[in-house]
Amino acid sequence: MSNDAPLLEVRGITKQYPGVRALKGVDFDVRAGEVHCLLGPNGAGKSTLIKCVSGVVAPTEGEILVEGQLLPVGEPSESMARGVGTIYQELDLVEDLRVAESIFLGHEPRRFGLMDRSKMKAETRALLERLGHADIGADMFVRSLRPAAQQIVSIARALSRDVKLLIMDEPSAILDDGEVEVLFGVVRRLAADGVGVIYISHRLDEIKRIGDRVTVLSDGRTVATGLPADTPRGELVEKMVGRRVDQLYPDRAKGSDDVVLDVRGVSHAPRVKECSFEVRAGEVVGIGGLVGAGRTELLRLVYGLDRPDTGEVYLDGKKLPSGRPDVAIDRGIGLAPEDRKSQGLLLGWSLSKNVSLSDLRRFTTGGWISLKAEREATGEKLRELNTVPDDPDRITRELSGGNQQKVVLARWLLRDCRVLLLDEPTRGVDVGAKAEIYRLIAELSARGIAVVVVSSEMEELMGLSTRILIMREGELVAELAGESATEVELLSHAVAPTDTDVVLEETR
Amino acid sequence: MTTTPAAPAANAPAPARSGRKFNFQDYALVAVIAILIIVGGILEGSSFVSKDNFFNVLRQGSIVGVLAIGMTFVIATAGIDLSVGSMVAACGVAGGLLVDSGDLMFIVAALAFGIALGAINGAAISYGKVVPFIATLAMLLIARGLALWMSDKTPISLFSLDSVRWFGTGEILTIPSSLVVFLVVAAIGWVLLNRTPYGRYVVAVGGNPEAARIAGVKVQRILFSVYVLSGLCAGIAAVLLCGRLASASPVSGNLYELDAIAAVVIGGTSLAGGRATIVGTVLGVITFALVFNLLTLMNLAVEIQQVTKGGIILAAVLLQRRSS
Amino acid sequence: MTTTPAAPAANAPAPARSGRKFNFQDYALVAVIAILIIVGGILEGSSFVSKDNFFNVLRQGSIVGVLAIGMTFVIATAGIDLSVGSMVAACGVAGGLLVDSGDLMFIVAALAFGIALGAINGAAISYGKVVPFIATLAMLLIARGLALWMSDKTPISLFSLDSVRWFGTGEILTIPSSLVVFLVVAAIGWVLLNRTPYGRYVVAVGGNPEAARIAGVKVQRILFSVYVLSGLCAGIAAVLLCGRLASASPVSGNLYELDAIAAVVIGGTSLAGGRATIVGTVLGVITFALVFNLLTLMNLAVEIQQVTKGGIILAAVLLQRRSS
Amino acid sequence: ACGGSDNKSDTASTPTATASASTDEAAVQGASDVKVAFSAPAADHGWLKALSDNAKAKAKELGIDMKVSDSATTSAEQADQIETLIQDKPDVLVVLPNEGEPLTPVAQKAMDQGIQVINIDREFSAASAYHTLIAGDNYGIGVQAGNFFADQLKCKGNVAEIQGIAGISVTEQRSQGFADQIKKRCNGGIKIVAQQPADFAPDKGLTVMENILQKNKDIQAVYTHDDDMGEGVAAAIENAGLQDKIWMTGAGGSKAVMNKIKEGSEWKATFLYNPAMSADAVYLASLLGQKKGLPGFAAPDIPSKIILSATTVTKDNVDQYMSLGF
Ligand SMILES: Nc1ncnc2c1ncn2[C@@H]1O[C@H](COP(=O)(O)OP(=O)(O)OP(=O)(O)O)[C@@H](O)[C@H]1O
Ligand SMILES: Nc1ncnc2c1ncn2[C@@H]1O[C@H](COP(=O)(O)OP(=O)(O)OP(=O)(O)O)[C@@H](O)[C@H]1O
Ligand SMILES: [Mg+2]
Ligand SMILES: [Mg+2]
Repeated sequence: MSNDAPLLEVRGITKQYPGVRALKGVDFDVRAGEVHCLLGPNGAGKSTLIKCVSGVVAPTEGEILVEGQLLPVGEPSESMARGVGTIYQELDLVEDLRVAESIFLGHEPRRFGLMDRSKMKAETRALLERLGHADIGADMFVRSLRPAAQQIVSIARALSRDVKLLIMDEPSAILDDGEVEVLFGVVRRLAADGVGVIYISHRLDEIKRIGDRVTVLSDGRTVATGLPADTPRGELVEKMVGRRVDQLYPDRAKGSDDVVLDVRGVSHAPRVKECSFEVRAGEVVGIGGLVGAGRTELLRLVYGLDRPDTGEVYLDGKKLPSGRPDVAIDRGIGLAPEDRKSQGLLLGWSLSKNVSLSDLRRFTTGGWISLKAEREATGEKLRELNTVPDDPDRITRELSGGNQQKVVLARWLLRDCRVLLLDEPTRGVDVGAKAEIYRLIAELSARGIAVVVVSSEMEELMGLSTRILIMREGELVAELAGESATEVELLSHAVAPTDTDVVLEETR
Repeated sequence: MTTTPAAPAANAPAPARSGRKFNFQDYALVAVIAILIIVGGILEGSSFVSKDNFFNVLRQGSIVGVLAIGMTFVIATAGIDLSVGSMVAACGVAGGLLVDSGDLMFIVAALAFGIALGAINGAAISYGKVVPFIATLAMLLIARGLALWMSDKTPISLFSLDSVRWFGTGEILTIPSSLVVFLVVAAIGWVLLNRTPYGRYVVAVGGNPEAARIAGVKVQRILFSVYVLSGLCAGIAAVLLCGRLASASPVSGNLYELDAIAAVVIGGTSLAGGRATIVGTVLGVITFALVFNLLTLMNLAVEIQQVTKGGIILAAVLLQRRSS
Repeated sequence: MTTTPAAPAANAPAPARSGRKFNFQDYALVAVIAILIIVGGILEGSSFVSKDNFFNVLRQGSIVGVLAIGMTFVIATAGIDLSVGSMVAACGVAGGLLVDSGDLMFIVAALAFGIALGAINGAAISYGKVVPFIATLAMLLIARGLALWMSDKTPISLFSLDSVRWFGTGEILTIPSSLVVFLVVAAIGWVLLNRTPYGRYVVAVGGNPEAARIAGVKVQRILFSVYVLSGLCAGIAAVLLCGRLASASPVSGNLYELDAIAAVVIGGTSLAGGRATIVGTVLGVITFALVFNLLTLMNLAVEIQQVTKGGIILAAVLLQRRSS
Repeated sequence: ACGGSDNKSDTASTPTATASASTDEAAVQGASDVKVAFSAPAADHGWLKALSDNAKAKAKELGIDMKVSDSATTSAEQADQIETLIQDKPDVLVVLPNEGEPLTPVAQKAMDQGIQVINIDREFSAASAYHTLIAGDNYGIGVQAGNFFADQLKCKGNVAEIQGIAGISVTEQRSQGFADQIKKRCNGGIKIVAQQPADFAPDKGLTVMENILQKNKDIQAVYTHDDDMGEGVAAAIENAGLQDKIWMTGAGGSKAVMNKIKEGSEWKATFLYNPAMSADAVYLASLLGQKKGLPGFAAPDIPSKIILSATTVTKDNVDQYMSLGF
């Protein structure tokens, strides 16, 4: 194959979902050896585009050529046979399988018709080591892995085949900086070997670190293509969102003096150890730390989803019973969980029903739900968040990832909460929407609501928080003022003292 | 229960957004029913297509129908209740033991026994965390054993219970009373499922129990409740059945669970939970009752009936697929 | 290769999760079986605890056991096969029609018929997209109807088929031959499920069909195949049963599906798919066979047996929960 | 309460003494030494329950410690139960098989091991599989019913037949006898316009009959295969208000049905199929175990077949049979 024929060529692709035209004639190409970044706001059609290439969905019109040859559409095994390897945005592993089995699902090494398990395990170990995760055991069940580790397994799976084209749909969303850096190392090496890479991310700073060219997609169309990777950030944002986003972060919340939430010595072995903190009305408290530090578990304990081994949680001075999220909600706490798909939403339900689930009583008179009132109220909240689409009758599954996140947030907007616990609220959310969510958080705190934000993006924590708590290996190890904290400072608390130098070195 | 004028009014907004409520599957079942009626009319003429026979079909369907309404709630939570057939027998016998205390006591006893057995199912499943299939399979055996034991294996005559017999054989404005009971149960079920927070919670628990819990739904309590509901429906079905038979037989109700589950599933409620439709269930019940009635009228040999019934079920479902 | 400091955190809870091959549930069932044997020994002494009786129990369990192995695959894909009981009868009768052609033809016909019926199930479910519950319920009726029709409603004597009868009553090195067949089927099932790509595909399809499809698994083909497998197992079970009874009866096999499903589920295979254990299924089969045998030996009245059996099932599962 | 067990050691030590006593007493006296096992399908139905109860009562009366298995719902289960029973090496095995054909091999196995088998009701397919058969006459019930219908209807009319479980011998024989007899007597004068199984279950009987009535308004009578199931059929007739137009018959001989026959209702007759045959079987077992013949019979051995006649019970003779009702 000559070098100038693109590795992948997508011509005039359209994709019509029932009621939605996700792609409206997209042209796109990837050359061998380049990393081509794909940007675009939530719902732009990025995932749809790459799913057409990987064979998961069949495009309505248009054609796809790999190495100049037409690719049969709608058949994942065909795409894989042609050297297309894909890491999907939503985790796509069978959780019931072991790590090695997941990685080799569909192309198991065989001996005498049986799986060659030792070969599978050896190759799995090699792959995981290459990704810096020799610690993930080949025999572990995928179900038992943290989301981040599952993502690593997904990546390993894509690499387990001989790929010519590697597609990565927001692989970094749930990885921490160190892991992302390792991943980039692998990607760079593959590109050097002539593999073409499509890289999708909402973290714009990653573009110049890894990308060669950039294509921006918006509303199912290419709005810019072939941009150099060092295009200034502001310009990219403007192309994506169609407007300038001057100020990502609103004014910092000040907070008041009255303590709303008081967490005292909460422990849950082995992930949370003796955590105590207070949150005041009108304050935004950020919780930072490395992936796996135990932040999610801490929020679950506060919310009453899990029962702590020791410790108590007080809301407005009154103790919350453990293990009773329903009581926590009644008393005014809301939680937007980290994994919206498995924990936040009923994907088969309409947006309206998802938003109203925690506050049905508001629409109920004499035991009877008023569907009209429900639809109106939920629609209003969805519009407030600029959800696309904002039709309350749409099925949640059909929304793009970022918009699904907004549906979860809308639920707690609908209910007047005293305390909001947000676990990675902007994961997978585009810049425009991020700005909206930040604005929203600021608004809520201005109304006197206490907000707790868990985030893996240090920048976000610094931009938003009144105070930042740092969690490390289950303990709250530091408290910093949001205004004055620096990234280096945050990181040095987040990693174990002995490793500090290494990390600071690596992340620069 | 008072019927407030608000009821029809609250219904009104539905048409505007009806696309989802009355879905393709329901339409398909309506088509299946229409085809059955046409074919039946051609083959059997007026002995099939007559008000009398339709009421007969619906009256017969009403017993399994009541069970199917309760089963819809159970299946909506991704559960299953295999014990309803046995519970019908046990409830009937439990009531029958009080035959000398009059009609009301019979009914109270039958319903209370159903609730009690359902509560055992519910407790084992929600608090004991036993898989519904196994818990209700155990109850299938236990309830049948109880029915045999309490009745000393002999049917109990309920000839003296006029009101109970009325439920089986009476009429309200020429409509068979058991059909009226079924329709009332179905209507309550519909309201409960589609218009009350409880119904939302039931479907939420079936769709994604973890998400439901995080949203504040008391998952265990909901799980418990649907089995109690199913037990209550078994009690109601027992009253209807005993009323028709004028006796409480410990061997009755055999395999009703399969009929009820089949009606629910063919109606479009997903066995995986999270999707439930009462209208579909009612249509499913009618479909099965019609098929059975038609085959009996045609007086086919039993083996041909079975093959035909199997074939019709398959065809009906394939037709549904096609149209959705 | 640089190991980032974050890495070690990823595997923190890992060790606890490893040795999961022989899991808690299996241990619990072993405990249940041990308890049953101890209780049985106390109550019934040597008529229960004897090599003879244990072989007897195992031989009795082997017919449902073979069905349960096939059912494990079906359930692993989140499906269900309600038709196995009827298929056993139909396969036996299909073989019985060839009784004059000798033992081999009987066996070939029985297995082939099982495969054919299973293929119809599989086609309806995988390509026709009919819910497994409904498709196999239809087959339950169809296969029973076929069995009655082909046999003209009369059992067919297989007295002349010595080899077939050997499968029911013979021995290999003092081990009952039907037990040997069961163990061989179980062993093949174990290898297939745990050591071949096919087995992984089955589990993957049950666990997350979309993810399996994305990985290039031919989901429909896998779905189709498990029902064929289940049909084949019904054919094998038919040979064992007919051998045991020296006749092919059109009414045999009734409700075997419930026994098989119960054994699979109590063994730890999840009805929601994605988790399957052949060892658990075998233990589940043995548990049920032991309970049945013990109750028979104790000579309790049928109603008390039913209540006791239900109670034991509940207790066994609750014990499993406790220990896991 | 029975003398047999008191004298146990006596009778065992002085066998000659018993020989001189009256044959009947002799049987009773030695009975407690005979090991009897009893197997029947699950007794969850009136007739089967009566059958099991009668056997147990007789065993108690004779002082026999009888092992009973009566919970099988399928032939294979029953075969398993019998296997279990014969591990105890009883002298005599009394079996009412769920189906004759499929249970023949186990019975044969018992015989081969020297265990005498008494076969109740449904006949094994090999004569070598039992020593004695004691049975009601299923075909005879059909024949008696055929005669009754022919007489009552004067060989003219439409009837419905509600059968038991399709595919088992009881059903097929009761059906065949009826069909053969009305053909023989009336040669087409009586038409069976509907013929459906209702699995011996009253609720199914009710539903099936309701449907049949929808189509066949011109039925004069219904022949049902069972009294319990017939109660459902009767309910359908009464619910439709047709009790004065349609009459029916049962089979078995339950007390409830006999009472209804006596009162005068849609029930006109039932055909005895006496569950006391199991008591007789146990009695025969006690004789067989002691290697004795039937008292009063010249033959030294128990006869190989005893077929009880299928008596027609009607209003006229119902009082006479009431005590046999179950
Ligand atoms: N299965 C589906 N059915 C209907 N509409 C869908 C479906 N999947 C996606 N869509 C719609 O297609 C459009 C594009 O979605 P897509 O997931 O490709 O967006 P995206 O660019 O990947 O967004 P994000 O950055 O949030 O991941 C959205 O409007 C979405 O609502
Ligand atoms: N080893 C594990 N096995 C299974 N689940 C885990 C494991 N570790 C963490 N989890 C779950 O994964 C989620 C995240 O873990 P945790 O709370 O420890 O980290 P975190 O600081 O919130 O990091 P993250 O950025 O990954 O959310 C939580 O839901 C937690 O319960
Ligand atoms: Mg996307
Ligand atoms: Mg987290």
